[in-house]
Amino acid sequence: MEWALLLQLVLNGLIVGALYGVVAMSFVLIYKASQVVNFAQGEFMLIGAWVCWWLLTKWQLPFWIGFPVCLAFMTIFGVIVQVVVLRPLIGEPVISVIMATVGLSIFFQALMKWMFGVFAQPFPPIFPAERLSLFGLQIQSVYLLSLALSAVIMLGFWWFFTFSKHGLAMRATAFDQQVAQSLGVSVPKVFAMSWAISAVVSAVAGVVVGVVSGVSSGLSFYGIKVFPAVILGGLDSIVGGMLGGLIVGVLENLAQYVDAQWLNWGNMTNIAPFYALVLILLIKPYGLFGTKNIERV
Amino acid sequence: MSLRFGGVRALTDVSFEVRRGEVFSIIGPNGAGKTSMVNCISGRYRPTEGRISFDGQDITRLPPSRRAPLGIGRTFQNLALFGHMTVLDNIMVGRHHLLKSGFLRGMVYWLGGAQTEEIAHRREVEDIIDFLEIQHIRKEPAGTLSYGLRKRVELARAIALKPRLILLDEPMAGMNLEEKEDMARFILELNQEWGMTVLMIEHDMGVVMDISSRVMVLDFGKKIADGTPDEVLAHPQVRRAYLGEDLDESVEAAA
Amino acid sequence: QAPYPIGHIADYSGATSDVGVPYGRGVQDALAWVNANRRIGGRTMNVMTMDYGYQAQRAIAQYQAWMSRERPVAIQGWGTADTEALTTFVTRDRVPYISGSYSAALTDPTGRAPRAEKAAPFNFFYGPSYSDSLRAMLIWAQQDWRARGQTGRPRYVHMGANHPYPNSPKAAGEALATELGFDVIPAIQFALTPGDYTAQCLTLKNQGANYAYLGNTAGSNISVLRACQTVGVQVQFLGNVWGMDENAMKAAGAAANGVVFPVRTSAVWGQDAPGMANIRAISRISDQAGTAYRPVHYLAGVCAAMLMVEAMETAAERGQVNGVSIRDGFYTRQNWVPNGFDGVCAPSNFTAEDHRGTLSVALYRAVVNGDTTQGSVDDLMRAGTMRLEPVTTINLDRRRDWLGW
Amino acid sequence: MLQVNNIEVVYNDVILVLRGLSLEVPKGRIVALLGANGAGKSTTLKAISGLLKTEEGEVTRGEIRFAGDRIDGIDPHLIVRRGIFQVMEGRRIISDMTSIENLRLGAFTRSDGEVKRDIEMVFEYFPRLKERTGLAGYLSGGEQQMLAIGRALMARPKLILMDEPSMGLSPLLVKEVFSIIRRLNRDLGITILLVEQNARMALSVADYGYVMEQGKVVLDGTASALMDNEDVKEFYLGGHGTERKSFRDIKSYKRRKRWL
Amino acid sequence: MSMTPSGDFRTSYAADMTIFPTRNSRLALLIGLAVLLCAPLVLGRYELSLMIQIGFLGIAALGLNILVGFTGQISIGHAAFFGFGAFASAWLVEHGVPVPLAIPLAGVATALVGLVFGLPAARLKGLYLAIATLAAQFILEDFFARARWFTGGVAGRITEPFTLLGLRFDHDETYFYVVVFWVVVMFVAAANLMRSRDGRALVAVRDHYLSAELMGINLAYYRTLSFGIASFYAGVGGALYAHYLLFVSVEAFNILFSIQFLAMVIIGGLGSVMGSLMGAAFMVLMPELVQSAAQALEGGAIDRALSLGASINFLREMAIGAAIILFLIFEPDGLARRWRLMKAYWKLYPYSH
Ligand SMILES: Nc1ncnc2c1ncn2[C@@H]1O[C@H](COP(=O)(O)OP(=O)(O)OP(=O)(O)O)[C@@H](O)[C@H]1O
Ligand SMILES: Nc1ncnc2c1ncn2[C@@H]1O[C@H](COP(=O)(O)OP(=O)(O)OP(=O)(O)O)[C@@H](O)[C@H]1O
Ligand SMILES: [Mg+2]
Ligand SMILES: [Mg+2]
Repeated sequence: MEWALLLQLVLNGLIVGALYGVVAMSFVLIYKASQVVNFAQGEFMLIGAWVCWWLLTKWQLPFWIGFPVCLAFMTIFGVIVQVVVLRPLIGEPVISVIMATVGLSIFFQALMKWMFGVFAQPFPPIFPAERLSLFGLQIQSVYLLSLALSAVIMLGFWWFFTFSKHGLAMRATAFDQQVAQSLGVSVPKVFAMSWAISAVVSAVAGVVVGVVSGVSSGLSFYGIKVFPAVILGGLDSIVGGMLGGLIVGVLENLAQYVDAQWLNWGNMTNIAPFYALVLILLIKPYGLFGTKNIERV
Repeated sequence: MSLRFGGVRALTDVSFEVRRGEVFSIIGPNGAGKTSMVNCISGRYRPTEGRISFDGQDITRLPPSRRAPLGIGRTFQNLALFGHMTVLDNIMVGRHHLLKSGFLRGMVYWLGGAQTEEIAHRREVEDIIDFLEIQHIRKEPAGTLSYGLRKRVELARAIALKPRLILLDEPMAGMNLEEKEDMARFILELNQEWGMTVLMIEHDMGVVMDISSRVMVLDFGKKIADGTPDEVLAHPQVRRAYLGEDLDESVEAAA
Repeated sequence: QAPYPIGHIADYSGATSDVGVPYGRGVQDALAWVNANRRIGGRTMNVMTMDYGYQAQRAIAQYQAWMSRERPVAIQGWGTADTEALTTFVTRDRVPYISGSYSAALTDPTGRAPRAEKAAPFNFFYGPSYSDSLRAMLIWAQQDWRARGQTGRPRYVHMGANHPYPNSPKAAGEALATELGFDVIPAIQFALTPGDYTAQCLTLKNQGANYAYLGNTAGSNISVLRACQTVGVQVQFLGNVWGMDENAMKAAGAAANGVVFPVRTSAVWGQDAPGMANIRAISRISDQAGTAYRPVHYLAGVCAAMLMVEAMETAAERGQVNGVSIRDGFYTRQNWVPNGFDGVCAPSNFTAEDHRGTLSVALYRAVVNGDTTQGSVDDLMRAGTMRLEPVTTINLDRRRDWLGW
Repeated sequence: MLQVNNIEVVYNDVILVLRGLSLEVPKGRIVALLGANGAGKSTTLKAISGLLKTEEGEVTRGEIRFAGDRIDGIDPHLIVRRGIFQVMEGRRIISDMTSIENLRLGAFTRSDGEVKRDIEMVFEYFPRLKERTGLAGYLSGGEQQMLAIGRALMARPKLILMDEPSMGLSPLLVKEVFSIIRRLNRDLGITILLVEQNARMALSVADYGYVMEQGKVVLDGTASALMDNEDVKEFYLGGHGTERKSFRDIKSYKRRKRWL
Repeated sequence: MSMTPSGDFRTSYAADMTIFPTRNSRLALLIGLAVLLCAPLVLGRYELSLMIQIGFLGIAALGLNILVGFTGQISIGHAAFFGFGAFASAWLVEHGVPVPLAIPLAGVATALVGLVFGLPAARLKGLYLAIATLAAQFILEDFFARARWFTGGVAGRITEPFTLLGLRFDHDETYFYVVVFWVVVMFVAAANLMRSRDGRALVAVRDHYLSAELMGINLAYYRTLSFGIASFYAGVGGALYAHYLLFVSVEAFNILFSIQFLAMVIIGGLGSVMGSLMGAAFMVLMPELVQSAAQALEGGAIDRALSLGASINFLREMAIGAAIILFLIFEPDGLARRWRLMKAYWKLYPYSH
C-alpha cells in the first residue's frame, strides 16, 4: 500500500467527482421537471465550452466577462431548444422525449464540429496560477472554481425545490402534466425553465473540462459517463446527484489504483462505476437518495 | 390483524370472518383502513401482525400472484385497468392462471395447443361480457372508456379469475342510480347464481343495507361493530362516526 | 472513355475526425489534382468519397453498395476496425484497399509469416506500420537513455484504450522492449475520449516509467499529456502516428513539448523539398487562397493517393486496369517515390510476400515554447511557437519474424 | 358568467363525444350537470377548463365564453388565471408531495401573501388532512378527495368545476362536502358547476340543473323542477315519493328510458 | 379489395382472433412474400444488402420492442446482446457447430445472458432499470474486449458464411433467403406470443403491474422472461449479422448502436410487431437517403453557391438527428400508427370523410 498515492487518488477523485456532480445535478433538474433523461447533456456541455472558448479567443474577452456572457447565451439556448423541440412533444410518452434528446445529441454533435472544426482547442489560461498544490497533489486551479460553483449550485437547487413555488410546480409537472396544467402551471414554461437552468449548469461543467483538457467533441462523452453518478444518488435527488458524482469520482480513482497495483486489467477505471451501480441498485432500487414511487391501489 | 406504516396505524387488532356464500360489507369513514384490509387479503400489503386464512389455509405470507389461483379476485378503488389493452384482452388477463400454455407454446400458436385453449377461454369470457352487458366495447382500449364502464370492465376482469371470494372496493362509486341498480344486480347474481362469496367496501348505505348479509364497521383502523345491516345501523358509535347524527337523512342522501 | 471508379472511405465527422479530416482531404485533393493534370491511361477517376463517421457498419454497407453498382477498381480506406472487417471482402472481390490504418496485421499478403493471423493480399498503406513505428521509437529510446548517460534499466509502459488501434502494436512493442533490456510495466489504459486521466498519470509517476507509448488519437492523448503535466510526471512520451500532430500540439500546449513521434513524410509543411511544389498545387484544390496550413496527415494522404495512382498507371500501361493488375502495380518499383513528390513521400517497397512499404521511420520531436491558445496553427508554426524538430531516422531490418504483427 | 354554446368535442380526430352541447352557468349560482356514465360530463368540464388538449381531444365547433370572452382554444393554465378551476375526476393529487405542498400548489397562480392563512382555512374545513403529514399518495381515497377540493379553494377561483366531488366519500363526509359547496357559494360567492352522480344531493344544493345523454343536453330546468320531473325521479333519484326501492328487488330485466 | 374487414362478420372466435383478418389480406401477404422471394432476381446487391440489414436489425429491434414496447422496460444495452449473439455464433462455428444450427443456439446463449442481466429487472423500475442496462452495455463491452477466447479480443473474430446441404449462402442474393426465413419465423412467433397468455401478461405488467400481480401474474418471472426473449431475438439478429459480415468486432456494439435500436423501436411504434421492422427500415434507409442526397448535392449548384464543401458531411449528420426529432414531433406514435391510419383510409375509400 502506498498511502501517499492513495490519498492523492482519493483527493483527485473528490475533485473530479464534484464536477461529475455538477453534470449529474443538471440531469436531475430536467428529470425532476419532466421525468426525461437528457441524452444531449454532454452536448450541452460541449456547446457551453465552445461558446465560451469562442468568446475568449476570437473576441478576446476576459474570462470574467466572457463566462457570464456564455452562461447568458446558454439560458437562451436552453429555452430555444425547449420551444423548438420539446414543446411540441409535451404530452407524448417520456420515452419519445428521451429519444428526441438523442436526436438532439446527434444534431448538435455534428453542428459543433461543423462550426468549430474537428480539432481540439486549448482554453486561454484564466487564472494567473494554472496549478496549485493541495495536500501534495498538484491540481488545476480551475477545479477549485468548479468545487465552489458546485456547492453554490447544489444549495441553490435545494432551496428551489423545497421552498420556491416554481420548484413545486416543476415537481408537479413531472408527476402529472395534466394535473399541473389544471393548477394553472404553464407546463411549457416550467420545461423552458428547467432546460435553461440545466443548460447553464452543464455549460459550467463544460467550461471547466475545457480549461482542464481542451475543448473537443469528445468532451460530450461526460454526458454518458455521469449516468452512474445520477443513478447512484437517485434520479430525483439533487443532493444525491452531487454525492453520486463524488462517489463515482473516488471510485474511478480507486479502481485505477487497484487495477495498477494488482489486477492489471486496464479498464477498471471506466467499468468499476458500472459494477458499483448495479450492486447499489440491487440493494437500493431507487439509488441512495431517490424517492420510491408510490404504489397504492 | 394489525397493519402499520411507519407511525400510521392503518389497522389495529381487527378480526373478522367471511362465511362462504355471503355478501359481506365493510363500511367506515374515509381513511378507516378498509382498503388496507382488502389489500392485506389480496396480498398487496403484508400485515404487521396477525394472520389471514382462506379456506383453512394460512395465506398471510403468500405472494399476491399466488392468491389468484386460490380463488381470490378483486377490483380497485382507484381504477387499475390495463389502459392500452382492449377490454377483451383485459378480461383475458384475468384468465391468466387458468391458461396453461407458456410463451413457447404461445409462439407456435397453432401447434402447441395454445389456439384451442385460447378459444375455449374466449368462449367463457364472452359469457362474462354478455352478463355485464359490455359487448359493444369489447374491442375498445380500456383507457378511453368512461369511468363507469371501466368499473364494469374491472368487475369483468375479476370475475374472469373464477374467484371463490371476490373483493370489491367501492364498486358503486361514481355511478348514478340506474347504474347502481345494475351493479347491485350483478353483485347479487354473482353471489347467488355464480356462487361467489363477496366482500365489498361501499359508502352507499342504501346498497349496503339492501344487499349485504353482514356488515363490519371500521373506524381509525379499529373494528367498532359488526353484524347484520340492521344491527350495525342501530349501533350508536356507527351513527356518530360514520353516518352523521341523523340516520334517515343520511340513508336518503346516500341513495 | 468512362472514368475509373475509386472508392474513398473517410472519417470527416466521427470519433477520429481530428486526423481523418486532414488525411482524407489529402487523398481527395490529390486525386482531384491528378484528374485535372494528368490522366491514367487517358482516363480520369471518378472518386466516390463517403464519410462513414468511424462506424464500421456504414463502411461495410457502402462497400456493398459500391460493389453492386460502380465496382471501384481500388479503394482508399480509413480505420483499423473497418479495414480489418473488410479484409475478407476485398480479398474475395480482389480490390486493392489502401487504408489509413497501419495495423501490422495488414502487412502479410500470404498469411504465412510466423506470427501473422490472416492473409491480407489486397491491403496496402503508405508508411511504417504501427508496430514498426513503435519498434523504431524503442530503439531510439534506448539510444536516448544511453545518450543521457542514464544507468540501469529504463522502464517502458504502453498506454492506450483497449481497442484494435492502440492495441495493434502493443505486443510488438513490449516484446522488443524486453529484448532491448527495458523493464516493461503493465500497460495503463485510458479511454479514447477526453476525460480526467490524473489517476493514470499518478500511477505512471508512481511506477517511475521513463518511456511511455501513447496509443490513442489526439483527442484523448491531449488529456493525458495535460494531466501528466499537472501532476508533474517526468516521462518521455512516445506518440503514435495519429496521436500527435500540429493540431494536437496546439491543443495540448506546453504539455506536448518534447513528445517524440513518427512522421511518415520526408518533409513537413513549410519545409523545402523538390516535391513540395506539387503538394502546394494539390493543397490549392481545396484552398484557393493557398494560405491553409497542412498538417502531416495531409501530406501522408497525398502520398497514399499517389501510390495508388501510379500503381494504376502501371496497370494501364500493361493493358487492363482492374483490382489484380493494380495490386501488381504496387510490386513493380523499388524504393518507390511517386513521380514529382521527391523529398516529400518516403520511398516504399512492396512485394508479393511483404506489404511493409517502408521500414525507415523518421522521428520528430514536438517543440512548444509559448502560449498556443491564441492564433491559428499556421501562425504558431510560422512564429516558431510550435516546431517539429527532426530527431533521427531509424532504419529497421526487414525481419521476417516481425512481419504481420 | 359561463356560456357553452353548441360545442362539439372530438377525441383523437375521430371519436365524437359531445354533439352540440349548450349550457349556461350564471354568476354566483350552483349549476348541476347530471348524466349516465359515458354521457360526456367530464368531457364537458375538460372542454371548459382546456384540459382536453392533453388527452388529444378538441373542441371542433361552437364556443365557450367566460365573463364574455371566448376561452375555447386557450391554454389551460391561462384559463386557471382567469378564474376557472377544475377539480378533476379521480382526485389526481400529487402523490409524491405532502398535503401542504399540494395545497401550496393550488395557490400557484396567486401571488398574495395569504397562502398560509388559506391553508389554515382548508384545514378547518378538513381537519383530517392536518393530521396526515406524510406523502399525499398514502392518503386514503376520501382523504385525497378532501385534498383535491382543498386545493381548489387555494386558488380562490371565480368558478369551480367539480367532477364528482362526493365520489368515494362516507355519507358523513358527503354531507359535509355539500355543505361546504353551499358555503363556498354563499360565503365566498364562488360560482360552481357541479357534475354529480348523487343527483339528490346535487339538486338539493343547485339552483339549476342539466341532464345529459350521449353528448347532448336532454333536459334542463331549475333544481326544483327537475326534482319533480318523473323521469329524473325514476332514474336519478330513485323511487317515487318517499318510498325507496330496495336494491334487492330489482329484476333482471328493467325498463330503460332513454331520451334519445 | 380491402385489407381490413369493414364490418364485424366473423362467426367464430378463431376467426376473430387471427392475425390476418380477411382473405384479401392473407392473399396480399402471400403475394408479398412471393414478391419478396423474387427480389434477388431483380434487385442489385446494394438494395439486397440494405434489405438484409433491415432484416437482422429488425429481428433484434423486435426483441427490444417486446421488452420496451410490450413490457415497458427500457433497455439501453441491446447492442451488447446483439453483439453477444454475433460472437456466440462465431464462436460456436469455430467449435464445429454448423452455421444453421449456430444461429438459434447463439440466440439461446444470448437469452441466458439476458436472463442474468434481466434479474435486476425484477426489482428495478423505469429509468433506474434503463441505466442498469446501460451498465450491462459497458460491462459486456468490456468483457468482449477482454475475452480473447470468445471474441478474439479487440481484434475481432472472422467467421464462416452460412452453408446448408453443401450450398454456400455467402452472397447477398443467397443470404437474403436465410434472413427472410428468420424474419418470417421470428415475426410470426412474436405476433403469436402477443395474442396468447404470456404475451398478454407482459403487456399487463407494463400497463399496471400492481393489478397484474393480483391477477396471478408473477412479476419477477415475466420481467425477467421478457429480458430473456428480447435477448433471444437480439442474439439471433446478431448471429445473422455475424454470418453476413463474416467479421465480428467489439467496436460495432457500442452504446450508439444500442440507442439506434431504441430509435428503431420508437420510430417504428412502441408495442407494434410490424413497427419494429418499419423502424429498422427507417434507421437503415434514412442515412442512405441522406447520403445520396448529399452526393447529389456535392459539386452541384447548391454546393457551390453555399460553398458547402466538406460541411456536407456534418449537414448529413445533422439531417439524421433532425429527422429523428421531426419524426417524433410529427409522428410520435410511430410508423405503425401511420400504417394503420393508411389502412383505415383505404378501408373507407372512396368514402373517407
Ligand atoms: N402504503 C401506505 N403507506 C402509508 N400509509 C398508508 C398506506 N396505505 C394506507 N395508508 C394509510 O392508512 C389509512 C387507511 O387507508 P385506507 O386506504 O385503508 O382507507 P379507506 O378506509 O379505504 O378509506 P376510503 O374510504 O377513503 O378509501 C390512511 O390514513 C392512509 O393514509
Ligand atoms: N381520452 C379519450 N379518448 C377517447 N375517448 C374518450 C376519451 N375520454 C373519454 N372518451 C369517451 O368519451 C365519452 C364520454 O366520456 P366522459 O368521461 O366525459 O363521460 P362521463 O359522463 O364523465 O362519464 P362518467 O360518469 O363515467 O365519468 C366516453 O364514451 C368515453 O369513452
Ligand atoms: Mg379505500
Ligand atoms: Mg366522468
